[in-house]
Amino acid sequence: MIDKIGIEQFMILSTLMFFIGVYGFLVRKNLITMLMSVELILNAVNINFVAFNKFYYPQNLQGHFFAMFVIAIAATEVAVAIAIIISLYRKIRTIDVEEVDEMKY
Amino acid sequence: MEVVLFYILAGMILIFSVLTVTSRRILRAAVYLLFVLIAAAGLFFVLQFEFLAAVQLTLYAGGIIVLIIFSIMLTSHVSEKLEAPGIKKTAFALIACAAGAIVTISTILNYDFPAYSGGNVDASMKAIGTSLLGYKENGFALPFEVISLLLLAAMLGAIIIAKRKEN
Amino acid sequence: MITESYSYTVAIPLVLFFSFLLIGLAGGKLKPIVSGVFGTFFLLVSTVLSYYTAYSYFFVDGKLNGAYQKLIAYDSLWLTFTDKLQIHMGVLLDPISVVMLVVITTVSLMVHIYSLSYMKDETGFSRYYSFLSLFTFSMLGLVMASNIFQIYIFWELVGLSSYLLIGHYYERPSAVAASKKAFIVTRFADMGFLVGILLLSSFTGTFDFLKLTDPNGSALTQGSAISFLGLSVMTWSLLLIFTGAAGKSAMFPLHIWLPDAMEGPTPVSALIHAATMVVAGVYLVARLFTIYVFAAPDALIFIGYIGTFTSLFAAVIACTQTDIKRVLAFSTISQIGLMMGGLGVSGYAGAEGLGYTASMFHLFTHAMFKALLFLCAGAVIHAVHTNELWEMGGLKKFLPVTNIAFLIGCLAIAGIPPLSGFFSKDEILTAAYEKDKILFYVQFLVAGMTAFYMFRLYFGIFWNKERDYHSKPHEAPFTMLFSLIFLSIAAAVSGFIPFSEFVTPDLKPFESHIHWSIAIPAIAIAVIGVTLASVLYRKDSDLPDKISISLGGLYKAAHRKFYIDEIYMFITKNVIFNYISAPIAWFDRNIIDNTMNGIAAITNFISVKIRGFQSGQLQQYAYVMVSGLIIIVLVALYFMNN
Amino acid sequence: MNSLLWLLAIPLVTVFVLMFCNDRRQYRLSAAFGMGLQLIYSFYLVFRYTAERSSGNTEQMVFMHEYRWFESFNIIFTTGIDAISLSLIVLTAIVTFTGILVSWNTEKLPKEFFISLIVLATGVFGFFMTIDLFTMFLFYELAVIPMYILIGIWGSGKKEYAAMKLTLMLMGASALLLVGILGLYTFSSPDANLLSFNILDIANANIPVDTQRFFFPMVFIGFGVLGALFPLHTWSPDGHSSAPTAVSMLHAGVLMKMGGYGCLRVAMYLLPEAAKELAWIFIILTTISIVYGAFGAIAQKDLKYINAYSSVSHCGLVLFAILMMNQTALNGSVLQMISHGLMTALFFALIGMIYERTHTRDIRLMGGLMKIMPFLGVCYMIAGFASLGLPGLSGFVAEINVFVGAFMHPDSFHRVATVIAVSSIVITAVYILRVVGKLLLGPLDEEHAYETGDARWNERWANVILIVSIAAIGIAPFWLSDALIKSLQPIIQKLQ
Amino acid sequence: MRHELMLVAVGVIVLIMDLMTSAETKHRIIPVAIVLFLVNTIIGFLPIETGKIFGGMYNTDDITILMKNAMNIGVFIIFLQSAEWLRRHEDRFNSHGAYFFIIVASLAGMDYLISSGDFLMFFIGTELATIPIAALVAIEKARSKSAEAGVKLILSAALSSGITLFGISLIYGTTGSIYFAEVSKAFGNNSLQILAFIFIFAGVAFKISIVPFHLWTADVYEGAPISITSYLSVISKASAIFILVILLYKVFYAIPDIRNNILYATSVLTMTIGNLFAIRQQNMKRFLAFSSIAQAGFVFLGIIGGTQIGFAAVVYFLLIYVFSNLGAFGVVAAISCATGKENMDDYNGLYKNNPKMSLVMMLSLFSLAGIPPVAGFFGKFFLFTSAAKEGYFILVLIAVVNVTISLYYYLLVIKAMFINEQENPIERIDNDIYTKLGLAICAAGILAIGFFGSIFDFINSKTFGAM
Repeated sequence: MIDKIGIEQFMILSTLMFFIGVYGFLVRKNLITMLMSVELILNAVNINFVAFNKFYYPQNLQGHFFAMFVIAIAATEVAVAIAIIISLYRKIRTIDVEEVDEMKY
Repeated sequence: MEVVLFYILAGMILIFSVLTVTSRRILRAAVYLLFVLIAAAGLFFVLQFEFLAAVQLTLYAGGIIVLIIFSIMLTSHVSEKLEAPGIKKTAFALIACAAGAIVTISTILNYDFPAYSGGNVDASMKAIGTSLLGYKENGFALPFEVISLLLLAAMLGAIIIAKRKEN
Repeated sequence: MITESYSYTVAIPLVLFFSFLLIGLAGGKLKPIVSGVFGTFFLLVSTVLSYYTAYSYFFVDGKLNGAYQKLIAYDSLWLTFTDKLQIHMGVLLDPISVVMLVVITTVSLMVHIYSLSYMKDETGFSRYYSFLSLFTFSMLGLVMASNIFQIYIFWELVGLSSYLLIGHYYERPSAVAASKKAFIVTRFADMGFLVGILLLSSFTGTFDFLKLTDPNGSALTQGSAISFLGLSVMTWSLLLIFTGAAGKSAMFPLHIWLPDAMEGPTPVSALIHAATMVVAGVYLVARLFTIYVFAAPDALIFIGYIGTFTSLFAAVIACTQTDIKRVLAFSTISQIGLMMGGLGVSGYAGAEGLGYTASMFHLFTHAMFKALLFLCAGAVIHAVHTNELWEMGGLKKFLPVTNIAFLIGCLAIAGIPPLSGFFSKDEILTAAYEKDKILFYVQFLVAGMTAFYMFRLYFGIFWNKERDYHSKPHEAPFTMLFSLIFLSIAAAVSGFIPFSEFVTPDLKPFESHIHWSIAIPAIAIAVIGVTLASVLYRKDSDLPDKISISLGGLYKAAHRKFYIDEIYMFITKNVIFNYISAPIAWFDRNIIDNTMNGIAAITNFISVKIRGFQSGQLQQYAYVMVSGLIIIVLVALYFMNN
Repeated sequence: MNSLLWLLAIPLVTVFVLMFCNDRRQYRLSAAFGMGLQLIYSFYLVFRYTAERSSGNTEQMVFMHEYRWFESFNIIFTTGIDAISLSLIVLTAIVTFTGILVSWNTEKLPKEFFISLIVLATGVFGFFMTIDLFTMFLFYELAVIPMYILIGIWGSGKKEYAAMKLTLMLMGASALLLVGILGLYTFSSPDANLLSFNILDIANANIPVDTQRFFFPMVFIGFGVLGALFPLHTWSPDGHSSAPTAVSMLHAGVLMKMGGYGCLRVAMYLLPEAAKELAWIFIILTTISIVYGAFGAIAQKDLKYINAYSSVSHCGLVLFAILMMNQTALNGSVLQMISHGLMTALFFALIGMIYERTHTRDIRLMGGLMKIMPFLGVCYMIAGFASLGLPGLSGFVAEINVFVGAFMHPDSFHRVATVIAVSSIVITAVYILRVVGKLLLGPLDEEHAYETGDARWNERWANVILIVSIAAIGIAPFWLSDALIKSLQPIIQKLQ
Repeated sequence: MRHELMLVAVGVIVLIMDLMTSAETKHRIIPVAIVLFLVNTIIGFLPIETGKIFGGMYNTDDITILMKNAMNIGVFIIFLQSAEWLRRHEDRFNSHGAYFFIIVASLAGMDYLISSGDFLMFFIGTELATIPIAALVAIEKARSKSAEAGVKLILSAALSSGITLFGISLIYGTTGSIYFAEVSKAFGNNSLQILAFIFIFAGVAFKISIVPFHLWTADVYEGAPISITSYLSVISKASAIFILVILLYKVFYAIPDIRNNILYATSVLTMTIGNLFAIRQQNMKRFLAFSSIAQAGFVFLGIIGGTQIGFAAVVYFLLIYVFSNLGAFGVVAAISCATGKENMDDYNGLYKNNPKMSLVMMLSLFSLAGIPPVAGFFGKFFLFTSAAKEGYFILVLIAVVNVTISLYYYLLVIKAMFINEQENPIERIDNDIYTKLGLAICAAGILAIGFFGSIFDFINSKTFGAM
């Protein structure tokens, strides 16, 4: 059943997802979309954890819990990030990442 | 059945991921992300981690996406189309990500993974509960407690930033 | 041989060092005349001791088995190089050093006395006396030195005192320049001296004169075998040492400093630049004579030729100079050249050593009559306040004593018997005649020229036309005259000293007598010279001018001292300053320094260039991060798989 | 307390006292008192040392004391002196004391000035009294850094540039040095647990020649830069000319000696095989240094620049002598260090005093100063004569030792180098007499408004102390030289 | 566990007090919080049992305790230095309690981080240490730079934790455990694990600001309030370095060559680039940011050999670094707080009116530059020595050359303070007692640590070496 799929498929999936997320982080101009890309990255990681847990180490739930905590932390991260983004938006009226470059060199 | 499901879900994840990072309408991107998250939850189901799938749906799909959408509402117009990123930037990012993906995937494929050895994972609520509050090996009481501290601190932080000036 | 009985001789120079310190440190607070008296007194002590030493050495106990001994009267370790190679400070007594003691103290005493009135009105009187003490101290230390390094040390010190005394009138730029020139030229020569010492000591392994000049010792044979550029190392080292001697003794082409040194006070010229310091070179060669004659006869021949050439060269120039002190200076150069020539033709044993004896003899007599001449010149200058020969004339009636004294000096130097110069010059000519005819003829010619230019001077000053003097010239005071008279007597009679009884290369006395076959022509040419001078200069006439015009370029060249000064000027000013020093300074400031600054600038430049990385763009940061990560992965995996 | 620690304690207490002083009178009195005490103490040490030696102590180092510091690295602060370091300590005490006298009338921030100066001196004392590389390096840097502040605040001219350049070049050199020291440490014992920074221990270790070859240039250049090794000397002219008087004195007089001392004690002593192999490179460089510095000095117009280039030349001679590796030359190098230290301090002191009165250092603008300030003029001439190696003054003793030692090498490479080096005595005479002639002699340049007045009492004392030291060595070098030779034996044995 | 619990207790007490005080009396929290934290710091020094709990998720040993105490001291100093700033900015954000709580919580996160025995605690600790701090970075609402810094920090931190997590997931997948002890057994020399290792390394390197993961540093440091900048540059960096050592030598020790080469290259890059950027900085905070990047490069010299003494040198260096950097930041903070001036030009002639602060600054900078006799010299020297002992002479050479470059820009500040003059130098600043105390502690630490060799020996006796 699930063993027909093979761990490689899961990993390729997660890897692709991971790098799609990274790509998004690198090119999206909007701070919030960058944040969304981060979520993609974290999800990719979660898939890995869960798949490994299922495939090789079913005797305990380490991967599962790891994924759970990652979700929780992702939530806090998003919360704080959004708070900061909004605070920034109030100051400079934009959330275009390319305009957030008051400090440089 | 699961194989088919997996491929469907995987396809969904990839397609919507790509859409998430390419869509020029920000709200749509958020919705695509939602689909990705739901598909991922589906994968968790396939892998028999029902609880995790539920957490994924509630926290991610329910919490985070809503948060993101709110913030989108606050900071941009719904109809607004994002500027397309510069070609140079896209190209460089693509090269880097493609290179990264190729390296990682080829490394993964070269790795001699053992055969599938899993049986059924005991991801029942009981098992999860015991583990979560266990303080021996494979118990997660400590991280569970620490993350509460994190949540509190982050919440406070978010509040003091987001709070408007009181004058 | 070490002896205790002469250990008091160490006091001869030290008294003067004490005098130098006393007058030098307390000088400002003493009355000038007190300093002068102090200085003279201390020198008198020294002189008495020297005379006593000479007496006991030559007549009481200097001789052993018919030969004079080299006595180490005093010895103390000064500096250790290695266990074997050490510098000692010692006193070596042998005939030449004892003779030199007498010469130096005598002339110096005369100069001290003379200066009491000559320098009376000058500022810096105390300074002058302290420097005179310093000079006499150094010179005595030089002649008494027991090893070559000690000579070098005092050699430098006499150079210093010469520098200080030439520059006595330090507010006169010409005096400053002259003193500087004297020091630097001799210093340049000393560099050769030093390298020579280093070379010599490096294979003989000693500085000690007793070891170096022992004819049976091992020092003479070492180094002769090793050759370098066709000459043995020994010859090289001795030639280098001779460079030092040539510098001090103003041999061609290192003579240029001496005429300029006449900027100093005249008594100083008499003491340092006529009687004592300038003959230090001769003394040095004489001191090392054994080693020259045995280990490097080539070098000795070279010395003979250089000396003789210099004597001719200087005599020619002397004929054309009009500054009376400069004439005397060139005459000094010429006479020292003769001494060197004498050494160059000398052999070692017995009567073959005539050249050596003659040279020392001439040194002795020359010291007397040249000091006399200078002091007379001083008296003249004192009277008329000028150095120019053609601004004087007819002084014989104003300065009768000086006139006589000067005449005695001139006769002595011209070699007219029975004055002292005749005897010593005769011996030099004889020695040359026996060894090398060319040298003889040149020296013979020089003898005539000497008579000519000296009497040109004499007649020019005391006869000739009387000039308009601002104030009536008057005879010098007694202290000055005393010195003149004393030295006149010495110049007149010192020729009768049987020098070969005392001073010989092998320390064994031999008989010498006048060689009339050479003496008569020599007297003749001297008389011709005197007559010629008398014809030309006794009365005011335009004949000299006509002659000089007819000689044309030659006269002009001689008058301008054959342009040697100009050549030196070119080398120092242009070559050293403009083509070496200034470029080095430029190179240092611009190339080397800018290289260092350049490193800093490059760092800064890179810093500016890479600032683009810190663009403020978050995504660029992330991009660097991700690509950095991927590069690290790639490199790591590549290395792992290879 | 160990007798050597007083050398650190006295300056530190002085600094401490200075912190609580509150007017200029107190500052300078306490500084002078402290450093005077240090001077007396250093002479007392000489006395103790002589007594120790004459009582038959033949150890390489006397007054050895060990203070365990960082056990884990086996870092032990070890004090100990031999005649070489002792004579340099005395030199430092003399120069520091006279430096304080010369700075008597410092107007600007006098407290800070004296404190920095004494801290600098402390570094130097520490450097000479330790025999472990760690502490040596520590004190080396401690001595270099106050320099920046001293030049920067109290300097003149392009002071900021000069201070920065000096500091960076010296610290850059210390970078090389540090690597060298760490290399020595690493190879000081085959057993990793017994590694040691102690010079005496390292001297007993057999460091492989390959390793030596790698580290010798680092150590030598590292110290050599401080000793003005061509072409890394350029910090010196700018630095010295911009520094205030006392600092120039200390820097040229003492700090540059740390370079020579380090080369001798560390580079040559601990890495002898490589030293023998690689000496030729540095002989060429130092020979260039000697002549180059001297020629460079001829073309200068600023008094301090002249003296700075002259220092390049003289310090080149120190390193040159060290590379000749025999007893006489090494003795000469130490003597030259002391001699140069004294006379260059004297020079800089005098230049400072003259500058104070004429407000210029350009020799073209001055003349005939002997007339109005005879005392200073005479002192300047004495310094000049010491510099050009006149017998009776210390320079001569040092130079002949160097030349005689160098000439003992029978091969023509060494001899040619030596002859070139000897030529510096003439060039030195040229520039010294040129300055003396222009500055002191000749007609008085009336146009320049000179502050009249000869040396004041403090200046007189400073000069007299230095001159007496110079003359003492010059007239009776035997005692010093003999003591040095004895102390040099271990180094020479390694170099045989 | 006591450290963490104490911290939580302190945080909670302060937070409750904050809730109970009215807006007018808010500032009274400041002394209370400081005293409470002082108590906590002191209690931290009391002897404590070491060992593992929570099935190996939490480890303590003497060296972690030492590190925690050092961080406590550091945070105590930061609190002292931020008191004035808090009081002055009372009107801007009315939440001192939150400020203290977040820092304390974050510190607890770091304590967990360095005590962690598995990747989950490692990850949570990292995030706990970072996410709330991002909020504090953005706290100064009056300055847009503050928010910008916050955005830059949290987004790049998110990316870096994503990367780390990906690495952790691969490690988990290939070794079957998230516990360090088991991972280390199963970790071997194969491509996928090395790839995973590098991903994790990148995440930690991001926290330490190792080139090329350093670019956020300067902007965040500049934008953040100074006390937070000091916190990030000192405490956060120190803990990350500490955990890096543990990861390298307790977990991933099976690949010495790759590890050392990576350390070598990143070390050289980090110190060089950090220095090159620091040369031209005008803003003091930015300047110190780049300087602290360069400092991190030096630390790798202690890590690279993997010896016990090397690790001891690292901890020793970090201890000194806490005092030195906080000394420098303290002065910058005091001046910025009183005058709002943060540029190097503004420091011209500082010594004239503020001699003591200038001296503290000078000591701190000398310590950072590694000039004797202040402590930084010893710290650097030992790092270099431990690298040299393992034969990394060229690396040491590069490092010391970089020290020279760094000296240049440190001297620029000293030049500004002591040598340069300007017409209106900064007026005399009357610091409050907290700032004075904070600076005094720093100065004392800088002066004293080097002289007591036993401190180093103590650290050395507690550290572990390569496996």
